[in-house]
Amino acid sequence: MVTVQDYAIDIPPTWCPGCGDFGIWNALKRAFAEADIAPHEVMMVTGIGCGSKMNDYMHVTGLHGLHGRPVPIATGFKLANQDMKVICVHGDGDGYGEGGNHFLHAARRNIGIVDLIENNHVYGLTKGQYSPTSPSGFETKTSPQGALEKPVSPLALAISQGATFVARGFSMDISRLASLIVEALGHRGYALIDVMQPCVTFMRAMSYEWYRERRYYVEDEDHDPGDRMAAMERALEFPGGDRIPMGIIYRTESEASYEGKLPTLQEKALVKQPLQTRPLEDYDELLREFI
Amino acid sequence: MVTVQDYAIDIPPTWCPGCGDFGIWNALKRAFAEADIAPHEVMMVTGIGCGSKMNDYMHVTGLHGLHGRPVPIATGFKLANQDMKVICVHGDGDGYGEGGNHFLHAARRNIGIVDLIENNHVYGLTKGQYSPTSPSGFETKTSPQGALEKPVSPLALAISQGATFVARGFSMDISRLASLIVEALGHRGYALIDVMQPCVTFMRAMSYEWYRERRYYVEDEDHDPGDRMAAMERALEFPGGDRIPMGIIYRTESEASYEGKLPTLQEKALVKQPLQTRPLEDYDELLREFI
Amino acid sequence: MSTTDVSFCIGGEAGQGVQSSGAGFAQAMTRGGLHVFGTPSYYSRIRGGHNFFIIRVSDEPVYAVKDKINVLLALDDTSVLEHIDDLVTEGVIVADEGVEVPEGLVEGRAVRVVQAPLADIAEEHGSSVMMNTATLALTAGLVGFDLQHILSVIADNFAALGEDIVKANEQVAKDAYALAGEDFSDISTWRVEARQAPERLIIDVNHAFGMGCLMGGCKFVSGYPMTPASSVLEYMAQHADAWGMVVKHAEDELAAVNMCVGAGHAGVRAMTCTSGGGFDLMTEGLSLAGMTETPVVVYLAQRPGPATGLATRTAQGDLNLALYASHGEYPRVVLAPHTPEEAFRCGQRALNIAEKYQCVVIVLSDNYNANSLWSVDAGEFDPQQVEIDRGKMLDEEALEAIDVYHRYAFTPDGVSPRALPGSHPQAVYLATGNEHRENGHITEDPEISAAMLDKRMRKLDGARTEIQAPFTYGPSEAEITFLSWGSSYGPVHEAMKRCNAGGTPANMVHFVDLWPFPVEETKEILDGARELIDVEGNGTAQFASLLYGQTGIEVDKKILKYDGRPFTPEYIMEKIKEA
Amino acid sequence: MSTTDVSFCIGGEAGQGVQSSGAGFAQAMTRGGLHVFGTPSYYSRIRGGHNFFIIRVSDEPVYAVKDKINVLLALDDTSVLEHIDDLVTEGVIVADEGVEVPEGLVEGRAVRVVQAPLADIAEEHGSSVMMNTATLALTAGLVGFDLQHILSVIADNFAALGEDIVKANEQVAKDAYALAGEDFSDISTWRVEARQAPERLIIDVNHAFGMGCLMGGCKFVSGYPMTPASSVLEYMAQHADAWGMVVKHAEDELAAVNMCVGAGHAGVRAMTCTSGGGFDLMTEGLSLAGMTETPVVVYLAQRPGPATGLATRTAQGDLNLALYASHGEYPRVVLAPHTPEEAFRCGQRALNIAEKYQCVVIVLSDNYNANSLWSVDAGEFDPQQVEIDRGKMLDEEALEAIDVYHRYAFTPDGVSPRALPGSHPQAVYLATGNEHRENGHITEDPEISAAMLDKRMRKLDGARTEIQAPFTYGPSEAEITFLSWGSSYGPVHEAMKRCNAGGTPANMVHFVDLWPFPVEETKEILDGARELIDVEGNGTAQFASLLYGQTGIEVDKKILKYDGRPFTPEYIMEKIKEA
Ligand SMILES: Cc1ncc(C[n+]2csc(CCOP(=O)(O)OP(=O)(O)O)c2C)c(N)n1
Ligand SMILES: Cc1ncc(C[n+]2csc(CCOP(=O)(O)OP(=O)(O)O)c2C)c(N)n1
Ligand code: SF4
Ligand code: SF4
Ligand SMILES: [Mg+2]
Ligand SMILES: [Mg+2]
Repeated sequence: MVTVQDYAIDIPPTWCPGCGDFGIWNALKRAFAEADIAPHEVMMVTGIGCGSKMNDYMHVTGLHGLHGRPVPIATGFKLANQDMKVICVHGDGDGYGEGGNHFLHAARRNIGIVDLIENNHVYGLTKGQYSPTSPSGFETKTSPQGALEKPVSPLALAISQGATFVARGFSMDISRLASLIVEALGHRGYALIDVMQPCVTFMRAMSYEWYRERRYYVEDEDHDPGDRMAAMERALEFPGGDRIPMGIIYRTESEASYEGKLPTLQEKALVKQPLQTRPLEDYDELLREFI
Repeated sequence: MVTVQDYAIDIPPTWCPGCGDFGIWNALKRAFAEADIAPHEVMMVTGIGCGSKMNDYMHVTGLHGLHGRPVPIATGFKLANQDMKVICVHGDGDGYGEGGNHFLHAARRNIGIVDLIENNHVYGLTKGQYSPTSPSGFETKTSPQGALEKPVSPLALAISQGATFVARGFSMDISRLASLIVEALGHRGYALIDVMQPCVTFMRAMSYEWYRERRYYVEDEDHDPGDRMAAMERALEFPGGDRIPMGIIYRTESEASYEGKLPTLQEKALVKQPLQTRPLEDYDELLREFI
Repeated sequence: MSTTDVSFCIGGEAGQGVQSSGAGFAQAMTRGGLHVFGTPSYYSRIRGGHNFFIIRVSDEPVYAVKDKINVLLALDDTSVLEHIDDLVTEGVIVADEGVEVPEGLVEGRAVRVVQAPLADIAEEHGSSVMMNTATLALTAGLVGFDLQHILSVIADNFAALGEDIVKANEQVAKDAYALAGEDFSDISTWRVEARQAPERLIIDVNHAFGMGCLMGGCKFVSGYPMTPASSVLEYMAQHADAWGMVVKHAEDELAAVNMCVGAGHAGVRAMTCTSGGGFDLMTEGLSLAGMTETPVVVYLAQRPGPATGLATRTAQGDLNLALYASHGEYPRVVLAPHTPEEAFRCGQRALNIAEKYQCVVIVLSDNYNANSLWSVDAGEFDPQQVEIDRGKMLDEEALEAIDVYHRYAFTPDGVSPRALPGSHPQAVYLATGNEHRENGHITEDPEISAAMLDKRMRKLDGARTEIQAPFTYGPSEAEITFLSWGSSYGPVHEAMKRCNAGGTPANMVHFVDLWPFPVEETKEILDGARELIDVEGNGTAQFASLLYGQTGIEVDKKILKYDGRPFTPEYIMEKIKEA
Repeated sequence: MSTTDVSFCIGGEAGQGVQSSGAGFAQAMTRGGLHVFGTPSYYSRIRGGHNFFIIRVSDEPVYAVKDKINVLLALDDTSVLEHIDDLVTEGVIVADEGVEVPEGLVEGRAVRVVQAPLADIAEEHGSSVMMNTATLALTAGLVGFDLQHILSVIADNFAALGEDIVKANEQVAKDAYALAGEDFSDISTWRVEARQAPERLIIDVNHAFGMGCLMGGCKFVSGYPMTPASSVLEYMAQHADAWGMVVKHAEDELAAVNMCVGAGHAGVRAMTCTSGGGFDLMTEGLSLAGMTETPVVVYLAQRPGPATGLATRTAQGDLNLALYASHGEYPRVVLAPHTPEEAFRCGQRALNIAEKYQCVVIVLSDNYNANSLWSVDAGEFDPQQVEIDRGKMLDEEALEAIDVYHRYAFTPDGVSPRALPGSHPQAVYLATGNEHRENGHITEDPEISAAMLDKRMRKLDGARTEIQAPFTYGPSEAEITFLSWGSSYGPVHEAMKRCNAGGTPANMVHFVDLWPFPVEETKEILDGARELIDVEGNGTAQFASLLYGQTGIEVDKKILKYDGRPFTPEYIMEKIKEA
């Protein structure tokens, strides 16, 4: 049995005391333990940002990549080694700003990765500029008169593009978040988890209290996560409204994952296949094409 | 009065005979004439692709930019010269593939540009690879066993991100398309027009006939374009279903455009303001900050 | 000079099938035992615009086209107007009766016109689109080339379209071929007879590179279509399922390169392909490969820039880009194959070098290379010769034996043994684009940071041993020494031959391996050279700068070309004289 | 040497306010008439990790910090441990009583410890976060610096937080200052007295560049936050509304640079700012600016790469990137200001050059430059001196007068007069990233293509006239000539002074304008130089390669540093001796 301790490392996180990333950190470790996945069985791909340092603070197979690019990195990795669980962990600026195009295409691609967004509604590591999810009017160093754009609506975007697992969690609700992650790890295809994460330093308006007052779990309200239009309505509640739906907003298990559709990957992970797949004699076929 | 002839130039389009881009070409010129906008009053920003050559074949102020980047180019241009009408004209690969991130953010930004996508569901200029809007199963040189992803759902994406004008046209219905463009040019903020464009060379399955049989105009079916959820339902009909909704799917005029919110742009276009806005004496204020 | 050396030019509109006709004709000639070189010229559009394809055949190897052509296959009126001046004395124009060959134009020229009811023949057996077949077959007849090779190419290439189409084309070919003997015997001064020869491929550099990668164990390709690199992506896609590869046409180049990083990190051989603008977008991802020491191969097929430039034309303007792309400093290897067989080897070398030195390898090609067809002995593509060397890898046993695994352990050669993620509980480590410790975790320690840069750069010493000296051709003593790299090889080689034939001793030093630069070999080879003439397809002589920066050797003359068109031997000869 | 030359080091955890304390102290010293240079050292994290800020004050201009410090202001225990070795003989540690200063550590060192109830004083009047104020004030007292300047800085900098906070801080400062006289008089060997001096700014290169742009008529900025460039974007954003600018924090760097192209094309002066990885992403957009001849200014603030590297550290590793970025060939200008006043001028020069030559101008800076504070005479930032030159522009009248307007007309200097889109019915034209004719429309014609490249590159001849010769310092005859560029100026300048003081005649040739390279001036200046020592912050001596490539001049010695930390004079002196 894998335990949370298996993921321990003696590198203490450098997050601000009280940062929501601690909750996500704990939830991730719990989820891996719950799902009985060992550190060498999961690849955690992160971007650049406060929360993207997640894999530096864990004993886990990790790739800490570039700002905005964890999703394609994870996609390449998954296609090369489908036997591992692959999870992206990155911020809202990373995932919905710099990496927005990959998000949109991963959703419709249904590639088998979990995409966990630490959505603190701000750029933390670069010290407090507004992010794509910042509420309109949010005053920061790059928006001194307040952000002028409507925030990205990530769940609605994912659902609109045919994502098969769309969820939201809260960094404070650690065990519920851990369960969401376990569910996502078990999902076939792309699984988005948008995690509400308080940033105590640069986004004080959206405090723990603020979230706690607004969040509710859709499963407590008789929501059918298999109903796409109902899911869309829930998804559009936030940002915009005053209630934040949490839990599994949309889910279907009836679709194959992208990697599941590839003939080459039917039997074995790519990395476990020989470099030269076929006997040398066969290679003459390749020459024939040009003769 | 501006006429279609004002947009004429003696450079014949190099599109394949029968290409849907001819219809869009005509619709654009008609729309400019109908809207009484002269060639120096409109900036047409295009990307790279067959249809992106649009402004090479017109006497119009134009910027033929990079693959995937017309939207940010147009955004910069509009912010610098809001007195001109700014219209992006580019392909589905350009707008939803390479340029997907700009699309998503332009929609929520409500920047005052018209974004016309020549959606032929294929990469034309690079000779027939599948595009982000290609139907699943579409066999091309880069998808010999058929495209494996669900197509992008552009209208739904735009609506989900708070776009204020979302429409679809058909390159064959020239006058209806021209009217849509006129409406879009009159809209405050970002206006998406997804245009169904037959590519007779690389996307033979989606022929004129094919579209004609499937398209219908939402205004003929008592659709309320002010109703966002109703719009979302229409938007999700295609791709996916067998009917293609056309016309103005969603529209609201109650929101300010991005440029309309900027204090600097309240009185005059940026390009018409002096380079040094304030009297030289005032500049001492800037020094004071560091003393 | 050779006894047979005949150039054919097939001209027509975009959309008329110039490409497939040219390729088919080249293939037939190759099957007929001739040495063939063919190169197309396209507009960046799908229809209209004058396209043409030049095919030169000879009984000796040929590496370039000549400015002059012997036979013009004119599929449309424009072709006649565009190319009549290119014909040599006694040159032949072959065209359908419907093509206008203005009398005034032909008058006074030693040109022979063969017009026949080619469209009619095509329509009789099939449809007017088969006029190309008729034109090729008639031409074959005129030069006495064995019809059987034309027929065999028809049979193979049209097979996918069904037996009817094959039959119809065969019939068209036979009828048109027959006309030659009946109505136009002896009109052609040149004969191109089929002969016995070793089996040869007719192939371009893109496909040869792709095949090299495939045989070299490439398992993963992600790319985004871009002329002139698309055919590599397409070739790999078409072979993915049968040959155990995963090939992904991604949403953009940012995704493409980062997917490669992910796959390369997972432990499969990964490659991406693009052209200049797409490469720009990949540079940040490559820097990540550099920092995480992930093997990634990039095929960069050049075309004239900046921006979109001349999308379907050729250039050698991205050498500096390949050498200096990305922020920060990391080791890279740059190879620029000049022929299909070299490209085939480069595919394998690139994958080996990338894994052995855990680094980025850039293979520089260009539009000319990408589309030119060469006949190459099949023996050059021998699967038995393919060697795969993955460098220092730790397997389960090795991992069991060590105490703690450090992915980025300091080593004398800078190469830290790789254990693949997921392969073993010991192989749990972090790879990061931030500066890191030996165990992979982030550090800001100054000593470690500097030592890590040193370690990474040290790998270049090893990579240096993989580098080939420049290739030399021609006599060892010469008045003129040409310097070239990449695709200018062919035209320069021809120009060199002509110099020698014309009494000016000339030789040639051609660079395929460009970085790490073969400094000592180059100095040695160029020692004592008289006049150095640099020939490259850009406006700022990027190779000459590299040469000078690395060796202090200054070239005496630069022959540059940056009009989007490839070098020709004639152009080079002219520029030499201009001196 | 100067009579006053004292270095203070403020150390603490990330989040403890080391940055604001350091900046405030530097500001007070500047107001007190001293020459000041201050530089911080940060970890790439928001909390925790040891940060410190060194402030050197003198009665002569200072350009760098020294390795040794006189006074350590320790906000936490770690600071004592980290910096005690840096203290000179008789050095002073100032700390709250709660900070642990291990006896064993102090014993046997000529170090003086001043521990006072600073936290108590802070809490008495306000809260414990005001301990910083107390520490600064006590230090001021110890060195006899006039309290009034501390108080005035408090009044100004805390004003936004309300009068209560100002009052409380003032009270804290007064009490802490008083302690110095009461309990610790004469403990400090050094006195730093306030004096009369011309008014000076205390400013870093980022802000000075921003201010230069603002005064130089920059109207549009689009960027994406990235250390160490973010403060430029933020400065511009904060001044946008009051100064008639539009500043956009975009979704990514691809958007940022292309927005600049759009705005620049519309006719407003446009600038973007980023660091290495972001710049990589911008390179395709810059090639579009190059091809469409759109004026765009890019501020590239370097940090150690590749990939994320050391995000909050410094490097000069992106010179090659600035010189060779993007595919294809297009003219660009590269400037690397070394001081705030030069950066201020570069802001204006860059905007002028970009418009005059319708080209890309890259301003190279780095983390050290971005964060170091210099005291500079206010006269250096004189708004009256700002000149704006937009180059060849056609107004309505001019457009009326001509027949047809050709945006890309061939001209002897390569600069085609610009008519702004929308400005007139005549100004209807296409700009395209494809190769084009004089009227802007797409062409594939070989002659025009080559001529257009020539035309664009010809603009470099004009830009060349804008280029400053390298700056020279020190005696004209010297044994050692230092070569430096960009931010290494300060430490090299200090090292040069020390060489001269130590009896080794040394001078210095410092490059700000890097491309087009000032070839002749450099050759002339370096003619007869004895030993050339190149000092730069990267691993491959990129500037030395540029110098050699451009002039054939080889440096005799390279002092390189690539550990993320700036050069110090001591480091340079040591490396000289190592020879
Ligand atoms: C290409 C690139 N652009 C910009 C940056 C600078 N950068 C680092 S983190 C970050 C944003 C962080 O915001 P987010 O992703 O929301 O993560 P958080 O810090 O809030 O957890 C940025 C802009 C970068 N590293 N790379
Ligand atoms: C950065 C970059 N990547 C790739 C290309 C090559 N390219 C040119 S057009 C095109 C796709 C065209 O498809 P679409 O946008 O749908 O336009 P269409 O030709 O179908 O009208 C591509 C991939 C490019 N020019 N630049
Ligand atoms: S800045 Fe915000 S997100 Fe970053 S560590 Fe601190 S609290 Fe967390
Ligand atoms: S390839 Fe398709 S989109 Fe392009 S011109 Fe031809 S028909 Fe039109
Ligand atoms: Mg964030
Ligand atoms: Mg398309």
